[in-house]
Amino acid sequence: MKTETLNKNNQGPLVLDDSILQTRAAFMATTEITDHQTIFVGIGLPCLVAHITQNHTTPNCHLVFESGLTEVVCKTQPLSTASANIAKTSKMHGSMLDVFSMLQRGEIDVGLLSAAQIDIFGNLNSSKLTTNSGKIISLPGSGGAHDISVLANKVIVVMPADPRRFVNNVDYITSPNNPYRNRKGVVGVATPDAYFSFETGQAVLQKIYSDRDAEEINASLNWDTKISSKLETISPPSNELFKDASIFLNTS
Amino acid sequence: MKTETLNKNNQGPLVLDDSILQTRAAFMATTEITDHQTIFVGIGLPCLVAHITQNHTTPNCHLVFESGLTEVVCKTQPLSTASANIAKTSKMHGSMLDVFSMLQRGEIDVGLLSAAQIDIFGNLNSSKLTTNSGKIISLPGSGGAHDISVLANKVIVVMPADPRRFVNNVDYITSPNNPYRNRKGVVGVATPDAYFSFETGQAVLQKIYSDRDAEEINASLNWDTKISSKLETISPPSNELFKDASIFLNTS
Amino acid sequence: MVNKIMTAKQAVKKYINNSDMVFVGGFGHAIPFAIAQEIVRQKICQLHLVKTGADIVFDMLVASGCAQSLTCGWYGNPGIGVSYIISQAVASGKLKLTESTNFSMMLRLHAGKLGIPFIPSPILSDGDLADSISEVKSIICPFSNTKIKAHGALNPDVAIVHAQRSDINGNVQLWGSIGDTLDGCEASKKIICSVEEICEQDEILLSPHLTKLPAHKVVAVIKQPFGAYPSYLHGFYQRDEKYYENHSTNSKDTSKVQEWLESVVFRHHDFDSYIQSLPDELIRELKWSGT
Amino acid sequence: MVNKIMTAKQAVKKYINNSDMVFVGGFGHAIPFAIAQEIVRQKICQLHLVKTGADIVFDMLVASGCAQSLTCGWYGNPGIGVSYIISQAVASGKLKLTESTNFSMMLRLHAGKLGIPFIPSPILSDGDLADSISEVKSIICPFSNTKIKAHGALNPDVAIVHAQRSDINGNVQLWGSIGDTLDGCEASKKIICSVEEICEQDEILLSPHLTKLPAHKVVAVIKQPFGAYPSYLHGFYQRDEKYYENHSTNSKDTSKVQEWLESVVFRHHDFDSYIQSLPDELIRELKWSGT
Repeated sequence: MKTETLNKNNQGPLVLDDSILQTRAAFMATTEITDHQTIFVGIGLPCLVAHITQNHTTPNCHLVFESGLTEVVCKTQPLSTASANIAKTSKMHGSMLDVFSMLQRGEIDVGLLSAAQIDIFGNLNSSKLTTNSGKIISLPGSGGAHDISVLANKVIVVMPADPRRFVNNVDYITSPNNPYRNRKGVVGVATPDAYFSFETGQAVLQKIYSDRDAEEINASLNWDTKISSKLETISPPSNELFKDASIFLNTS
Repeated sequence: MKTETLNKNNQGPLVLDDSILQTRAAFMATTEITDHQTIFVGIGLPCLVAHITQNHTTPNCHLVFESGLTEVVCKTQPLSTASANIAKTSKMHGSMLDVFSMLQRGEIDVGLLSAAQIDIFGNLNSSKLTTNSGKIISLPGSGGAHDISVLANKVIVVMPADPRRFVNNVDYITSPNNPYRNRKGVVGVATPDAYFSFETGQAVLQKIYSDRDAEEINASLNWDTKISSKLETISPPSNELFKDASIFLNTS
Repeated sequence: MVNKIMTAKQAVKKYINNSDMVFVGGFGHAIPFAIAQEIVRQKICQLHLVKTGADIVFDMLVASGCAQSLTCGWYGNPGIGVSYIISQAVASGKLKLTESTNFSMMLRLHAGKLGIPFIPSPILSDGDLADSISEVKSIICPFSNTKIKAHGALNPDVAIVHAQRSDINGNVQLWGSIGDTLDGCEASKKIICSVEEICEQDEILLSPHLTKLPAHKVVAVIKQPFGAYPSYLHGFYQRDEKYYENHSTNSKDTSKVQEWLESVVFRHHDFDSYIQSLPDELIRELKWSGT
Repeated sequence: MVNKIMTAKQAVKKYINNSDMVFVGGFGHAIPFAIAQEIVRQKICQLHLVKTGADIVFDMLVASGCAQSLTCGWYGNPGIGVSYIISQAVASGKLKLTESTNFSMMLRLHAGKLGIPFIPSPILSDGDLADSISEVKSIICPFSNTKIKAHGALNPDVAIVHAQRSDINGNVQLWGSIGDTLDGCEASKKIICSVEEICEQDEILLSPHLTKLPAHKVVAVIKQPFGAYPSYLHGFYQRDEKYYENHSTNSKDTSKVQEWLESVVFRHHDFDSYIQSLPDELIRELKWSGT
């Protein structure tokens, strides 16, 4: 793993517990979601995305968690896909089989994931990392990530802008960006700064917050990406949204 | 279909709505059931068998119906496998998939069926009859009969002693006596007079009520069967059991 | 939340097309008679009906000419006898019937629910039903290297179903005997549901274990009290046993079948009007008692 | 009705053998800690554990040496991080880990539930996990003539599970988040279940929609209040978040792991004694609130 570009541009590795950065990444992901879609929500940053869709951007989306909790109102942050807070605000207690079946039937419009590593082809690694010294660090594994990446109509990844996690080739392909039938697979990754699209087969900087510089951001992540000729500029979230997200993140 | 032996021996075709004959057939079937078994119950005479096991002979049997109703207390006669009376006395409202899965897993010790026709090999017909004049009479079809015959650990058939329905070869094999893996398939058929076993591959008169004559009964059914060298004599049910069964049959 | 409440008239017009494959919910319980009657009233045609065990609501869809084909494991009048209407329609060439078994149909709907092309099972390997169904094929199991049957998935265009209650958004709550209803609904591309009661979201949140249909695929919620009549609905009303018995007698006679359709469907502009035409005494008698 | 009530000690002794394949119920909810602790106390060994996502109860079964192998889609401390104990056991060769995905494990347990040799699914066709699991094989779909994966059935020897209540006969009622629990239990040859409360048959008859495990395969019912602690049980108690956090910190250090086992398992002759050792205040704090 190349680490030499760490802290280049002084934007540094983004710390996950920074609520502003998390909110910027999550809000960027919501720009890829339209109302009435059915969303399969992973744990971590994806929950914040889900919360923002429901409370701010696309209020009629259906939220599903791999535990089987369905039609969830994501008011507070869950620690796991089966946490009591989301069990209490779920309108349907289905089973894991029920929700993965929705996914396999092609009814999940958007899968929201995070990953330890992502590469320029949209492959995800949640299994193991190899350090510079060759040591292997075991991670908790796929969980539903592989399944979501193969079966969702499209997958949006949300990650902190840590260049160690954006690589040209992941150490291990847990979730290949090779979707089933006519599904779109991993279409992009949202960071606190930008959104990179994989729709042409290789990561392209597609959207950027208006307070960020595209060249800088594109260079900061340590992977070989280009800037789209149709780069879109996104206004950062409102103060109200930041405030609400911060309350959400403190509820866990 | 050979009908010339009808009414021979003056035992005549047994009428289904005769509660004494039904009870005799059902009680005969219960002699093949041991306590604590799990029973998949078809509609008609099988329900009376189930009732007698639970109230008289083997009180700890588990009753399952194809609608998904499980752990049923069969107090009154159901008209269908999903009737309100058994839904109200069921301890678990599973689905049809759940109970057929029990069957396929090999957890159903006994499948109780009836049929329009049975042959000397234990094949069952619930699909269509061909009359002497060649006319085809359509019946409602397999339902779960085919599935139960293939998947239950053993199947006991209960039928009125109508010789038109006991044939050397059925007109149509809805439920072949060719079970899955090491399951036993259709092991026998109970009538108001006797129990014929298929365990040697072809029907053998195995049990007879003490008030019936084996030679007569064996000849009365119009099929090529033998009398077992180990013929067992069964005492007819008690008056108390007849009375209870009659109440049960009148509840539908 | 999107409000999906509409009338049966609107729902059938908007969401059921000629030639659709239709899954009919309810298994001896909660049979969607109200929606089925509206299909008949609107003369939707060339439908392909799929079901495990087909109750007398299928007689109505066949007698009216709505159904062109039927694939099922059983057809008749539960606990009473055969379906004269379906037998005659098959004999006269008006209906294409594919006979199967209840479990094979269940597995094919379940494969549809799971979103996979087939489910393997040893059933339909032997007997006269085997090889008569083109969507049940032989394969070799890669674990045992022996033959097994692949039961091909069914994904109906639409499921029609009746249940106890729902919120306006289609979080449908159903209890009592389940049968094949949930798998059939989940296998279908969309669900049209009639219910006895519309309830508040809060009530759903208090009982999420009763919610059985995923709201994202429920396209229409129809408030239709007695919508499963003459079938029963757990906790609401009993089955009208006399209706089922009379049906068996009347449906033997072709001329009476048209009278039946006339009196229960065409004479009424909607299902409410039909229910209002029933004697008050009958409605009282059918009231649910017990658990 | 057969009375299946017994203690965890009796149930584990009677129904769990060395080398068994064990399905552990509970997915982020209703995790059977009491039964698992008894397995550790009795030093049952060479177990093969199977699960979709493995929570910290697996740390206990691995750290104690009970587990020889683990097949799962995920292992760690939900919402907190990695499992140091499992990673170290794998690195040192004490545990054979087969990594899969949650859905593949779910399908394999579901195939076990259905009683079929496999379920086809396109997952695990590509990526570095594909071809690493010998029970996931390539086949040709007879409908599309394209490749698909056959996910081989799992039929564990025994399932351990915790639920809200049961009658003495094993009609077990469970509600709240379900996860993989029901399929895993149905796939298993027998089920050992601990519950908060034993209830009357009549109560079960009033709520058959809550009964989730088929009594005929429940071999033991253990009355064990707080039996899912430190996990949560819907309607009864919350998760002990501090326990999960502390576990993550402590389990990094091998010496502290043995201390942990000593303090939560070996110091107590049974789970009641362990629960009694917890501060009253904690028990009060964890009391369920809301729906």
